[in-house]
Amino acid sequence: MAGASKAVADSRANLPFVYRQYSAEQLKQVLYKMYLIRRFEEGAEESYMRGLIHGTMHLSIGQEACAMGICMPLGEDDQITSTHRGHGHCIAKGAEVKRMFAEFFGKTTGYCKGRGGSMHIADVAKGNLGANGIVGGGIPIAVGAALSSKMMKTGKVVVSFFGDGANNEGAFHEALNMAAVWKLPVIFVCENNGYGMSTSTARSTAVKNIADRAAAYSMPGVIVNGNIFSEVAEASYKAVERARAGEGPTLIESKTYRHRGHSKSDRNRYRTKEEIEDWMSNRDPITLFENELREFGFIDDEGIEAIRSGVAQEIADGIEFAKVSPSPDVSETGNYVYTEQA
Amino acid sequence: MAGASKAVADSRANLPFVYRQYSAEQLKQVLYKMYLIRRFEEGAEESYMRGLIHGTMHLSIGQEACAMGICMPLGEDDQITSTHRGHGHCIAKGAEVKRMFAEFFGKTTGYCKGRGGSMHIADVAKGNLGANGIVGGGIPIAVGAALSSKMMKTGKVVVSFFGDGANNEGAFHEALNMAAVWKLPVIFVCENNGYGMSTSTARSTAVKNIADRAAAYSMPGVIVNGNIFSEVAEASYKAVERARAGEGPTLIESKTYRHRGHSKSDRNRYRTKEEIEDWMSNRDPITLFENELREFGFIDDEGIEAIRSGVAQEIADGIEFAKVSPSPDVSETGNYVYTEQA
Amino acid sequence: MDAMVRELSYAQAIQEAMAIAMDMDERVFLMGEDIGVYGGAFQVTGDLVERYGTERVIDTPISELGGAGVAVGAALTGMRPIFEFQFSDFATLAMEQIVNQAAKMRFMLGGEVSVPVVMRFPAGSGTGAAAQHSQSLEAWLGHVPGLKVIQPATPYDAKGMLLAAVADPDPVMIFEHKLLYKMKGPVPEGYYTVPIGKADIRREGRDLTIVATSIMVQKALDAAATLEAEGIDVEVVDLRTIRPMDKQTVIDSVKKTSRLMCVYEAVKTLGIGAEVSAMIAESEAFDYLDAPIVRLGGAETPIPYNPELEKAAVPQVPDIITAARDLVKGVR
Amino acid sequence: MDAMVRELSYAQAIQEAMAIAMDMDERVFLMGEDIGVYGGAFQVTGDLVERYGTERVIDTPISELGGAGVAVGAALTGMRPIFEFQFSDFATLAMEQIVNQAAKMRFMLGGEVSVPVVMRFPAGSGTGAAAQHSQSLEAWLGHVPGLKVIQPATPYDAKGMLLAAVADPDPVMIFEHKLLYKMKGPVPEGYYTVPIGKADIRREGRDLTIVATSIMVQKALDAAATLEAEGIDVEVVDLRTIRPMDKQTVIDSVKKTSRLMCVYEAVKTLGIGAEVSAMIAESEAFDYLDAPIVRLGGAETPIPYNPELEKAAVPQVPDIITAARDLVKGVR
Ligand SMILES: Cc1ncc(C[n+]2csc(CCOP(=O)(O)OP(=O)(O)O)c2C)c(N)n1
Ligand SMILES: Cc1ncc(C[n+]2csc(CCOP(=O)(O)OP(=O)(O)O)c2C)c(N)n1
Ligand SMILES: [Mg+2]
Ligand SMILES: [Mg+2]
Repeated sequence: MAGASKAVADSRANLPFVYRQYSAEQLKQVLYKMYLIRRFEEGAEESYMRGLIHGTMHLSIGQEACAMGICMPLGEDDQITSTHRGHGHCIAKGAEVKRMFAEFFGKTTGYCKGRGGSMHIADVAKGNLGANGIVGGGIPIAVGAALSSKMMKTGKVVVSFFGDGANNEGAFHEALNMAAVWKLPVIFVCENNGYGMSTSTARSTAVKNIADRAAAYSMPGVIVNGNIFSEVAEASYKAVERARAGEGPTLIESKTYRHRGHSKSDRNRYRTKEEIEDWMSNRDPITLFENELREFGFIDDEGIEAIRSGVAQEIADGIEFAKVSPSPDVSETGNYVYTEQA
Repeated sequence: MAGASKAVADSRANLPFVYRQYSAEQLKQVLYKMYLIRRFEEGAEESYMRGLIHGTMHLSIGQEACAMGICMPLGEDDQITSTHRGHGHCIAKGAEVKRMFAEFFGKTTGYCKGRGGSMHIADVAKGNLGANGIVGGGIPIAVGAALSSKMMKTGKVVVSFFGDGANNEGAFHEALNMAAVWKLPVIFVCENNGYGMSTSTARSTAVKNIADRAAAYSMPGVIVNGNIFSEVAEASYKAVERARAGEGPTLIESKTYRHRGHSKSDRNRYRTKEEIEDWMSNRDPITLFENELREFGFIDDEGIEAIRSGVAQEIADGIEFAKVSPSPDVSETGNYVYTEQA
Repeated sequence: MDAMVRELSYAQAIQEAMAIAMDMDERVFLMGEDIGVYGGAFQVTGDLVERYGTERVIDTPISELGGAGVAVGAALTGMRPIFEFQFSDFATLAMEQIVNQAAKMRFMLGGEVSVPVVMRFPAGSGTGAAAQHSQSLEAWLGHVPGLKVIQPATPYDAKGMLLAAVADPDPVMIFEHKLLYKMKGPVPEGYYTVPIGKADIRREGRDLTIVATSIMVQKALDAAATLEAEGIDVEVVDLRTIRPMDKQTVIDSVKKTSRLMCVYEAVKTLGIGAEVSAMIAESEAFDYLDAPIVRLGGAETPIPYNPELEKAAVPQVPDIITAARDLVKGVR
Repeated sequence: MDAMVRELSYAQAIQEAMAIAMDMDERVFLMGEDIGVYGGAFQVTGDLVERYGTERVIDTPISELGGAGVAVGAALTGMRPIFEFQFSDFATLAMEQIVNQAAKMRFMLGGEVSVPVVMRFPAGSGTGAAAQHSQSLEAWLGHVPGLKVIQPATPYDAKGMLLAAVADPDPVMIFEHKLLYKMKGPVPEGYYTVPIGKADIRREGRDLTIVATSIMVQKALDAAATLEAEGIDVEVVDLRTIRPMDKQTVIDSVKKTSRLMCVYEAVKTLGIGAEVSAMIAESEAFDYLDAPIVRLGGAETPIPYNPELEKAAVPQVPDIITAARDLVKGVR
């Protein structure tokens, strides 16, 4: 809270969690990053449409508060495992968009040197152990990272992001059980956007809330409105404290929505226009947070404008960087399969 | 209750479930079968020691009330999937011990023509779809059988037996979820004997009772004393009714104990002599049931003696049958891999 | 009867086969992730849910192991499920049910049961989906007795072999290359089957036998057309079935041409080409060989995301041409 | 230094290797089902939990997919787990983590990480454990770039190769035949490694090269002893590593003997022998071949329970003798 006067601090006492916990600078930075995530994905989508990116991608537009809220209390040493819908997590954990764009463009300057693409985006230096193309695939890996933390006494906390669809995978069950039995410093974050591809949770999942399954592992199950940054951040903060205190894992269910289709080939037949409209118009996480910040006096129109144009510039620079970066040489197709040994 | 006079029937009103529900003949038959299971396994064990049976086997001695109680309300058309510890289930579902012995001896007259052995014992005609060498392997298969029942409207109920160790397999989670979402006529029966091989539930499972996990699938979770036949049968009866009424699955946790080691190579280092002694002396399911039957006047010493000697004879005959049965010819090693087509 | 033959895409041919199977036999039903209202990740089931309802076109939760096990259990007890994996890569989650249960149950139970389940695996690279969504894993299942494993290469075969698979009493695994889904070809209306276990000579030739699978069949034919101009006459054998393999057709072809090359997309080492080569090297055809047996398989690498690397990781037409030319001309 | 060499069983050799690895590097730890107080299903970990405690000898729940994933995650973040599958058959439950994650992670992340996990797979038939506990699945993993796959055949190699595996930065899969665990052989005390990727000529000979793996190495040596009396001089190559395969040693041997037979326990079709045969058939050694390449692999069946059928389902010494004799004498 550097720079905040005592009076300001006091006046915050009745405000939601993040306004008490973090400085105005920090919160503006959050807004910046929420925009950065959104514009990054819009930029990627446009580049895809223009044929600059191949393959497919899964956009998290509408879910930005989740990624930012969960990562807010994490330190750079803390680690995450992410999902096929992982751009937001990657940015929230500190990645640079230019290297992400470069990856999407299949360039050597990308985070994975063009080998991984959107579905494997990672930033190990910043603690992002990687997106994952396998639904549920990252959950046991996060538990393994938490086991490392415990065995090496590094104090690291590990977050495993996954979707509502993933909660019906066996990997979810096995991983949560082991984490609980061994009391590991890991947080399971279910981003429940209502659908696994086309299948609603009502049609796929025998329980009303994913968090209700926490009881099957004797761990706390917390439900938050995933479109409200402060709610998410507060739940994450508590779970991080619990994990660092050696009290074991927490399951956080963050209820949210994806504005876009599942991937680039979705006809959106399984949900109504009205439903999508409602979430976009009335519950957009960026709009909600921006309005709140303004209302509580943390930012003004000028500040917002500065953020937006800053983001726009960073995105434009990122795309340019990706475009001019070199592609890997086909002679290097076999590289990185094994560790090069001296 | 054929043959029971009205007065006798009335006097049963305060007795536990099975004494109200079933005739004396039926209950004596249950005792017979409980002995049959035990003596079958003792006979198999002895034959193994004498080198007549190879491989390994998992004895369910101490768990007989479970198998009998669960199968009591099932009809011949109803189906079960069983486990590596499946001899009891097989007998309870109506198999003949001579063909079971023959299978253990690797003979063509065995239920699997000598190809399966103890770990794959089955009696499809009687509705036993098979033991399974894979922990948890039978659970999704049972759900599939229940789906068949629902789609073909056969009215069949399917029971899936598995152990406490199996409840940490992903297959358990995925199968229970699907059964619940689709409201299938299947009953999940966890025979909790306290250990998955050497690992106690406390060390393997993040929840106190396996039945507590039923909530994660919005299905009833019932705990019974697995060594008391009537308790098990009553829970099974209710679950069968529920399943037949189209109300969906039930999870029954039957708490019990195995007297023997996990398999033939167990040094029993993970549990104390006292613990084993206690279960054998004070909570043996056959002794408990026999005493109860005697106490409630359903059987007398003579009747018990008749059962014991009848069982002894059936076992002796079964072993003899197995011994004299032919072995498959090695020229037939490749048989039954595919269905012979006309 | 030519009027009854239309041009259909490979995906449409499969869809038509599934519809015919469901019309003919009420025990047939479909299971898989997002095969209902979504129509399947590759739109193979398409609108079938509208015609057959959600009871026969069942969206499963994202539970590959459990879902495959449910299909196995249903098949074991009288139904005829067709189970779609969204990507063949996810078979890695269900190998237990496929290999330990479906493949072995009849055997373990001494012939008392059959498991007539059909499983469909969209496979292969070329869509930019990177390493976890681009694998070709048919060799794994080809190594498993109790399974039948097929790889139809044309819309005609896709329909006919799927119908043969549904009629088969044993588990049949179908690997469908994703890039084939949009490929068009003549497909007769109505019911017909193409037998499992029979290879197809797609082009006759004298100088060299190319045994190819799945998408590589067309590439081999394209290569053969170019090579013809150079005076190299290639015979192209579409293997079609991986297990049980049609050894005789390959042996006869090699006896005729005296040269063998196998072309397949999967990782070269321990892929189908290894089996075809070894089968010939131990057969009577060995004595007819005038040259080493060449395999053109995928590179020893996971499939890369970058499109150029992705293409470089699997055989392309020019690679086939070069390898065939070298083989026939004796260049080592 | 001969005083330092003792006779140890294969299981003891592995146990000693694990103890040395844990003494040398505190990042090394063991995970698996019942490897603690029970000592492991085959008593390979034995009493290690008493020496290293339950924090370094971790009993997992019965959760193969999750357990393997935890090991992968731990390896990715700095630890050096050695993960024991209770039976190799249960790898079917964990293929996702082995194949999609461990094998590909370094590649997918452009070389930014390594996954130094070691996985141990008790494999093979002969214990009467029937179809779901007797498989030999090494060919599957041999097909997967990113993995290294080894099959030590002696106590000496078991120890040395396990220590090499622990030192390796990439995932190493070790297939241990269950019937080898009690086999004794000389094992030096202390630390040594046997390199991954190098075959071993276990017996020199002029007439025929037998490439064998795992338990078949000893059977091949036994057969060679009998054949010697008949004047047939067999060279026995212990392949030791499935991936990456030591091609040169096999090629050189075949160039010397002009005949090749592969002996392995796994199902013949698409097993290791297919790769060895195909590798030779496309190599310079092809021109040296005087006879077809013979494969002696397991029958095309799940492993039966009945002991006679069980033996009949995999190659035995007399089968090797007969096949070798026929091959050298030119009997077809
Ligand atoms: C094991 C596996 N099964 C299926 C898929 C295909 N798939 C990719 S994302 C997805 C939906 C995942 O739903 P959810 O977990 O809710 O995440 P969301 O896409 O909603 O963020 C599916 C079915 C996959 N990638 N991996
Ligand atoms: C998938 C799988 N993992 C491990 C094993 C080895 N194994 C056989 S039985 C068993 C213990 C099972 O425990 P539980 O489910 O409680 O059944 P119980 O033996 O107590 O009846 C284990 C680990 C197996 N057969 N299958
Ligand atoms: Mg979702
Ligand atoms: Mg148990």
